[in-house]
Amino acid sequence: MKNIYLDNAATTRPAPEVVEAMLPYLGELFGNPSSKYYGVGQITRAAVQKARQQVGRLIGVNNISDNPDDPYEIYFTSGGTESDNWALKGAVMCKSKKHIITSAFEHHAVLETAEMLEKSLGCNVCAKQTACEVTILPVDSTGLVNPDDLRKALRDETAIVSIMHANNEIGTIQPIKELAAITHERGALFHTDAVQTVGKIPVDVNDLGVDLLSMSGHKFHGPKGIGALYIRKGTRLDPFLNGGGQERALRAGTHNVAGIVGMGVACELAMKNMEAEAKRERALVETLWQGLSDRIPKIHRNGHPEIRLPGTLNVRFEGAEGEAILMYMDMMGVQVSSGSACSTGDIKPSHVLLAIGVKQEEAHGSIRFSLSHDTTAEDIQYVIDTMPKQLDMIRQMSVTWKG
Amino acid sequence: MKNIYLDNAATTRPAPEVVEAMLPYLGELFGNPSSKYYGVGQITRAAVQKARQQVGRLIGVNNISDNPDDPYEIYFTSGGTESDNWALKGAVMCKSKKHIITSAFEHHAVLETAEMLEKSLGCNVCAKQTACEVTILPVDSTGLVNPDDLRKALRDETAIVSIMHANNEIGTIQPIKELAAITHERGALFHTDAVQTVGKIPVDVNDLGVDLLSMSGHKFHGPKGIGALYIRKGTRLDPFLNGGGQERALRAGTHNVAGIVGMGVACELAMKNMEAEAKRERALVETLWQGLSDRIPKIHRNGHPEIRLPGTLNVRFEGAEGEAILMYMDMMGVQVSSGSACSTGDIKPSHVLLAIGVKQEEAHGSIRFSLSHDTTAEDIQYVIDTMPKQLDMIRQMSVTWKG
Amino acid sequence: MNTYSDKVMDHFQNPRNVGEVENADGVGEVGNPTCGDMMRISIRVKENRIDEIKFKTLGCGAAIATSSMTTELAKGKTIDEAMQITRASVAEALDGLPPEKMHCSNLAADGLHAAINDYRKKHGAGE
Amino acid sequence: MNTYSDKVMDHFQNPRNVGEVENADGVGEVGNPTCGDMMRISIRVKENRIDEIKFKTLGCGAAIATSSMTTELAKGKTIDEAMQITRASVAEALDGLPPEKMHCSNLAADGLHAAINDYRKKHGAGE
Ligand SMILES: Cc1ncc(COP(=O)(O)O)c(C=O)c1O
Ligand SMILES: Cc1ncc(COP(=O)(O)O)c(C=O)c1O
Ligand code: FES
Ligand code: FES
Repeated sequence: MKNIYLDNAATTRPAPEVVEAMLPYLGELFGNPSSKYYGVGQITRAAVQKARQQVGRLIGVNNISDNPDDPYEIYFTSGGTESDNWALKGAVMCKSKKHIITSAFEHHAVLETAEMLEKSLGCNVCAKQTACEVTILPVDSTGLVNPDDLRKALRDETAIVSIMHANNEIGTIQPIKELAAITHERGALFHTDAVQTVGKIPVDVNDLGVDLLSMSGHKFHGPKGIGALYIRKGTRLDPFLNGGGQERALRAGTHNVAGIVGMGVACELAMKNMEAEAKRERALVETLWQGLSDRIPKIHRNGHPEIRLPGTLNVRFEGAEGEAILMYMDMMGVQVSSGSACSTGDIKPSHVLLAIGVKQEEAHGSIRFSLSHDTTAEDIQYVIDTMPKQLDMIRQMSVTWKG
Repeated sequence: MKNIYLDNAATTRPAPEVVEAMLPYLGELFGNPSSKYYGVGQITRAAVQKARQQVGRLIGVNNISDNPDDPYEIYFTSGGTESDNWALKGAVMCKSKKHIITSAFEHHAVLETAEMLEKSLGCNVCAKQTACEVTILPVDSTGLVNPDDLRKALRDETAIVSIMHANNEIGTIQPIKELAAITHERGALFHTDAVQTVGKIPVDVNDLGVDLLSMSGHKFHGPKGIGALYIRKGTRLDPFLNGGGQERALRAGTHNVAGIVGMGVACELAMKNMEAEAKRERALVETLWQGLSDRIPKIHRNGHPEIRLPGTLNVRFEGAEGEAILMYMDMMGVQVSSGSACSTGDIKPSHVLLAIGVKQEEAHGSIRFSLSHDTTAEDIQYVIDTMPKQLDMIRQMSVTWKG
Repeated sequence: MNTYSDKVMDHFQNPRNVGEVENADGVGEVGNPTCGDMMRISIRVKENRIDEIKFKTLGCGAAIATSSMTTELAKGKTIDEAMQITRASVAEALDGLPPEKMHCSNLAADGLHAAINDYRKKHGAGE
Repeated sequence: MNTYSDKVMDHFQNPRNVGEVENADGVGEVGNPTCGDMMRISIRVKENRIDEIKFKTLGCGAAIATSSMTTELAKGKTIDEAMQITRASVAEALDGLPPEKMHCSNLAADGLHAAINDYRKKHGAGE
């Protein structure tokens, strides 16, 4: 059977070069980087630092020294979720400013963290004194935050503004540079969740002007369970994991050496391939959209048609439900993702689609196609060829479809 | 050159079976376990759950279902440090009880977390209202906590007691069962850091009667960057990472599938080998101690001679400094660890050795030998043969050595 | 270790009794497109038995499978027997459903009952 | 990418001038065993030059290497020249030390100066 994976925004296949680079660190070179004073520890210490440089270079941090005791501005974490949690919690926990601004279309790792902090700052004993206030900025129908909304929402007590770089469901890219500049005028920190952009489009922390930036290895052909938080020098952020002093005592815990090395190589590969790859994926996405919209009536494209990730396409199909589409496509060997959060028990449609003004009943029928380096033109053609029939089947069954 | 690794308490070499089991999940089977409704996600969901069962079985949790949505009592984390942080922070953050009891010889992941909570509970704005009180129990000269001390320290406001199962430096094993029972009489939670015992000696959460238990894969031939927290059903613990709902929304973040699978296999191997291996290592440690103490004058064994980890030996050498010993042994191809925290910049001797009453000037001259499945009798003989000469060299140079 | 049982997958892949019974004796419509699931069951009754039954649904895989299974269970049964088909019995006939999907099996049984009630109302045999 | 430079490793592995000068003209002892490092430097002075110099140390790898290097730097120098040997010049001669180890290089230079001061005091040439 065909096996066409078009859910690369959920996770990607680690590149063979990545796995190969990891292997020695799962074998011979297993030493603990914290064991500085003997051989095998020194090798892994150096490997971690090399990966830090590779990660840094991908996001415009070029001056990381060879000294493994100097994480400089790249701190390794267990993934994008931890990076997001750290950025928000670390920015308000020990600070007197207790106002957070974020947007309606953030990833749950940001939204749920903000909500938790709004409830109690982790402490219901003195919730009144410590709870944060959270302002959620709206987005327009293409997914863009309006800089004026941010300007109005900022206060003297704003500790941090967190706006994601590109959205994981619809791919819209925010004007981060402008938003960060506005934020800094009012003295707040600016964080961006760049989990969907790092490795896919150029990301330069200095050009963007952000203080904090989250990334995750498995979104660009690195391994799962490894990520990083960029923390601009001078940013006051609380430690996230207390313990043995790793990562300059800000994020303790024995380093996931193999994961870190893998993420480093993934960064290097991304840097090399990015330009050509983005162009290729952008063309494939257009082919896919044209092919589908020519063959399937009443379908709509969600998100911004231009200011978006090259490899992500979100389509709404009238008269069909997302999970059903997903499962009928799976029967044909095509793996996509449904915008609906149906699976989580409460049958809520995607908060992202609602945020851009898609109606509840429409949001359920949306599908995300996300491409990667592994996606071929044949894959796309196969989807164009098979999807119309599958969708017709579903619509024939549908109560709401009025062919 | 010889390459004899006797620092297995710092980290171990992943077993070949572990690495082999991980590989498919770094390749073909890269699907995101949160993608429930298509093939490759279902496979990894099942793999995570299988590993959860393997981990559970090793610590006496035998009733974990096949349903991947049911973490039951085993929650995967990024390692022992995260598990420790979660246990303590999660137990006091949203609770009205704000007293923590721990011991003077815990790992930094517990001690530093307790210290952080004592300072501010992460919030200096209302530090007075929210800060925890922390009581540090002493240990005797063998490293044991006195249950009577715990009894006296417990209060109605005690939220959690955290006493490690076996110490990472000297190997002393605490009477956890008794300490947990005393704790429960007063209605507090009991946490144990079992990072050094899981996989090495029998650990049964029900027999021990603990509510929370930390473990870390890389300490028993699993990969680095993966661990787990056992949370007894019914225990009220705050979520640690907010986000996409993984691990029953208590610890969000895309699963580190390969790491989890590796840790599961490591648990299964440990279960199979534990009894014979513990016996073997205990004998090797005695051989090592006899061999060294017969050949090197004025050396002393730190910790409890009997109630201790089978594979850990901590020795104090008069008139010599730890890092120097470690480096001279490294020149001979032997990797051990120095009790002294010399490397961290502030030249503090090990808090563990001080806790058991070793004098400051003595604590600097201590070395930990820690064995594993990979250690052979020849390795031990080599150390016995080479160490006396190396030590003599150091002592000849030493100001304080009075041959 | 599948999220859905083989039975669910079978009914999902080959749904039985899709469509609308023409000039139906009873029609039940439950759910709400806003919530992402909606279902219509139409029946023809002959001699107090369900002679023909069809469904249309907008919903997830479980919604389709439970609709299909419900129509299979109901077909040929007397009205009274069909009223005995519960949410639980549909789920059971499908070898179980994931916990978060029990809601959908509810929907299908509800739709069947609604269709029967509609028939009874129209034909004076209401409760 | 080593924690210690090759020069440090060389002096650590082959420490020069280990021991005590017999009937020394000056002895300097600095540090404290409680802190884990302590050092004694003894010198013999001939015609205002350091003719013989030896060290004993209790301390880490850096402490041993800096002691060794300091004795090498001082040997043959006049008293006044030897007083010019600073903490920084020892570290430099070793191609640098990890930041957290600068403390040890301090110790060795301090020990040398203490020994010279001791000599001056005993021989009436004190500051
Ligand atoms: C935008 C965004 N932020 C955060 C995350 C979380 O990252 P991770 O899966 O590494 O925890 C994801 C992906 O799941 C994401 O798409
Ligand atoms: C007793 C103990 N607790 C916690 C840890 C931390 O675990 P990890 O290295 O997985 O963060 C360690 C080891 O470093 C340990 O020995
Ligand atoms: S129709 Fe959405 S959960 Fe079944
Ligand atoms: S003697 Fe301990 S740091 Fe040098």
